Amino acid sequence: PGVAQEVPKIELVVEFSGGLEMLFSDQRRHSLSMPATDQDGKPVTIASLIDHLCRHTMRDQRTELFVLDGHLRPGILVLINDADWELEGEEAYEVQSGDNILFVSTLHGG
Amino acid sequence: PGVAQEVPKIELVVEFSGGLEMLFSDQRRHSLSMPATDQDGKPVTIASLIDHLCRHTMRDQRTELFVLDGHLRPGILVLINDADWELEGEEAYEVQSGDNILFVSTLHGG
Amino acid sequence: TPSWKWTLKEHEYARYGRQLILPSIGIAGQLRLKSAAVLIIGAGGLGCPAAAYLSGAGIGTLGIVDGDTVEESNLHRQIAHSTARINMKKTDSLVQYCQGLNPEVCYIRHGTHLTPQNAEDIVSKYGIVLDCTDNPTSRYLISDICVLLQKPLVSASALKTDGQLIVLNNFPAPRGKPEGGPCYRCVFPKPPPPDSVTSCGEGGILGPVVGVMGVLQALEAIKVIAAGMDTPQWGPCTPSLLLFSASGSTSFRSIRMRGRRPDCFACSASSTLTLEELKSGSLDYVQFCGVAAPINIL
Amino acid sequence: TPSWKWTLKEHEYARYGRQLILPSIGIAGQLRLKSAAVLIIGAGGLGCPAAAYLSGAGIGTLGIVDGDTVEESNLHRQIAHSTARINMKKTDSLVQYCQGLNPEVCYIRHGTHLTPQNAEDIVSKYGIVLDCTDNPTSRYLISDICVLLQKPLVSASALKTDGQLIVLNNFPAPRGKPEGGPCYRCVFPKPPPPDSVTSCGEGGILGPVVGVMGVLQALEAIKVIAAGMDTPQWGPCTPSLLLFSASGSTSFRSIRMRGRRPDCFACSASSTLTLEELKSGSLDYVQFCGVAAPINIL
Ligand SMILES: [Zn+2]
Ligand SMILES: [Zn+2]
Repeated sequence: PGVAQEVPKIELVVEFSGGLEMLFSDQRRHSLSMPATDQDGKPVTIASLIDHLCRHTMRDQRTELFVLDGHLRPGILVLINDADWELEGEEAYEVQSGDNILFVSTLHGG
Repeated sequence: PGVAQEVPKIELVVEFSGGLEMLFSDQRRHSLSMPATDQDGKPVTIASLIDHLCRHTMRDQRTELFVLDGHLRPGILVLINDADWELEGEEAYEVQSGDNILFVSTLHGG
Repeated sequence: TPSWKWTLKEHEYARYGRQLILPSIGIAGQLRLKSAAVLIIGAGGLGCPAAAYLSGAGIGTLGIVDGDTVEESNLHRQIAHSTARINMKKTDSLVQYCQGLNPEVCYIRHGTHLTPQNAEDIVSKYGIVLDCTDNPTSRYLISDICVLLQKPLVSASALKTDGQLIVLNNFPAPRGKPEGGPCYRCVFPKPPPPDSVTSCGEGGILGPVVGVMGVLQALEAIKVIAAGMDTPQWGPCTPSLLLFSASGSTSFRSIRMRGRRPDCFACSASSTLTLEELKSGSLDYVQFCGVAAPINIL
Repeated sequence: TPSWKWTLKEHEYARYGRQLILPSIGIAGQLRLKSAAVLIIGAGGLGCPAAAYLSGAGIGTLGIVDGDTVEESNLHRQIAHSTARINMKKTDSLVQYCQGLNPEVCYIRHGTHLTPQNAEDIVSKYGIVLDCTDNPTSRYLISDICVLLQKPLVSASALKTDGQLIVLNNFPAPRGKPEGGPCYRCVFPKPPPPDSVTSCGEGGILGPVVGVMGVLQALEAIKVIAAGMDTPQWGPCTPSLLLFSASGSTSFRSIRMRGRRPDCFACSASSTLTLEELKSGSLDYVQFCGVAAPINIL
């Protein structure tokens, strides 16, 4: 085997709540280590993180409960270090090592 | 005037709850900058922080509601970065810059 | 204005004494509670505890909207109803309970579901609204009417072991003013696909989970009212979303939220939403949300 | 054991269906709730909502301890009582409310304050205890009897706009075993000086603040029971203290707490505390805490 190329990694905590944890092995908190850049050499954004989660972390076939038409499905909030992602640049936000990314599905019960 | 000696400082957040805030200008959260060492050149501990708070931060005369016989009065919990101080060495814990120190008085109402 | 209107009666000092002495309430706060009119939409798992604590606190007028009747499966969490009142209208049952707790409050029963047609008539009589309903269709309708009528909205929801709470349209500046608080559509511009709602809706609910959220709704309403919705100081509040989870160790988390969305369908300067359009039924909330009926599982 | 004892009746599926379908409850959890006996000490601001949600959830036996009668000043926060029941014993009033909500539960009234003399008789009949009292004297007595009888203890308190919650003696390993959860004395070895208690006790209380804490007590009790206090898996839990504040923006905070104190007066291996000593009155809780009477302001 050849010498494995050292790909810099970032460490993240990704959390799911409001029912989304069902799609991810019923586990609310995932500690993730992933390449710091995507296949095109660009820094990881929320968009590419979502893609990574669908490919590598989701254990459920019902991806449409998480992603629709290439974007996060309506009714899911993304919270970056306890702030609404709208305050941080949404899908284009470049994920930093140590970030806490929380995906919350809205609840409607009462 | 002579050249002031540079004393290294540490930055802390000190919080009060459960009624203790009454003794500290009714303010729950205090951002504090204090010398990193006490008059004997020793690093600041919780014990010397308590002393500092009595001297410099408390606005109320009733110090006995905070300190009794040279120690924190019974019925007050000290929480260092969201953990009971008993897990950290109690009064001897050496305060680090960036620490969050929370003093909570127990409540008895119901 | 005769001055007696602005003092408390002797028995009110007895009844409200323990909250009156709080600096955050005081006589001024109690008088504000007494002159406030609060609307609770939904007399279920959220509405029962919310109504109980608002009634206890001495709100002047408490309106309750619900078209349903009490069922046995409600009683594990809808703690203001009772076994003897199964099949009674929920509004009647909840008012009967509240009347017993505090007869000083004026209670108004709206024994119907909120609709685009009746929303203006009902909501316009009140100063602040609690969304205690259980389906996305109602949540968009309630948010829209609160934007149009400029009412702050305390919105909560719960499912399984999770809960969420946010105070919307706080404060309720005219549309297009960025200093006003976000509305439900600012936070959730598009409704979730019906499949995702249904699959969650079948999940059940733990009584004290929805109970905690309902009590917190009463708390937020009391805080907004007692601080003075009638005062010039009432102004921009940093919106935050409270997340609650009772799975594993019980935990709460507060999230900083965005302000108003500059292109919001309801509350932006470019919004074309009007009371007439809403009433005419041309906004089909049911179709918009893709849910034909309220998710009555809760 | 006849097998019918271990299944639910048809109407129980109707009444508890919404919580039964939660994976954390299920049939097994519901049967555990049904066979559980829970003691609520104090029928006030904490005890009322705690009793409501435990009753709703279908606890088998619910005991309530209180020696007081309902007063008008209670009603802003003690939401299970009512204006018509002013001057009635609080235990009678609270059981009347709970009976209306869920007649399936067996209610036991202990219309007296807990004392060193009656503590063993009362507490020994139950599997888990909720401390819903309002003074330090009771808190030490309740903790001691729970250590001696090996009962987990859900303890909460509230004052003004603050609340605190901790599950103690969870799980209740024999004394001296470090894997058992801490008791109240592990956390607070010495009582606060009476002056500090009194000056806080005059502070008043906001209804939904104590309400939230009471509902959370019911939640923690349900979680402990449904997970199986009868199973061999029941074991060490990381103790944590929940702090709640409604002043400024509403916030919750969870604090990691210490385990058992190796020199604890009550729960350590070196403890000399016995049931006989407690009952004999040689431990003067009132004098120990320096408070002559319960702080009845709450
Ligand atoms: Zn909006
Ligand atoms: Zn102990």
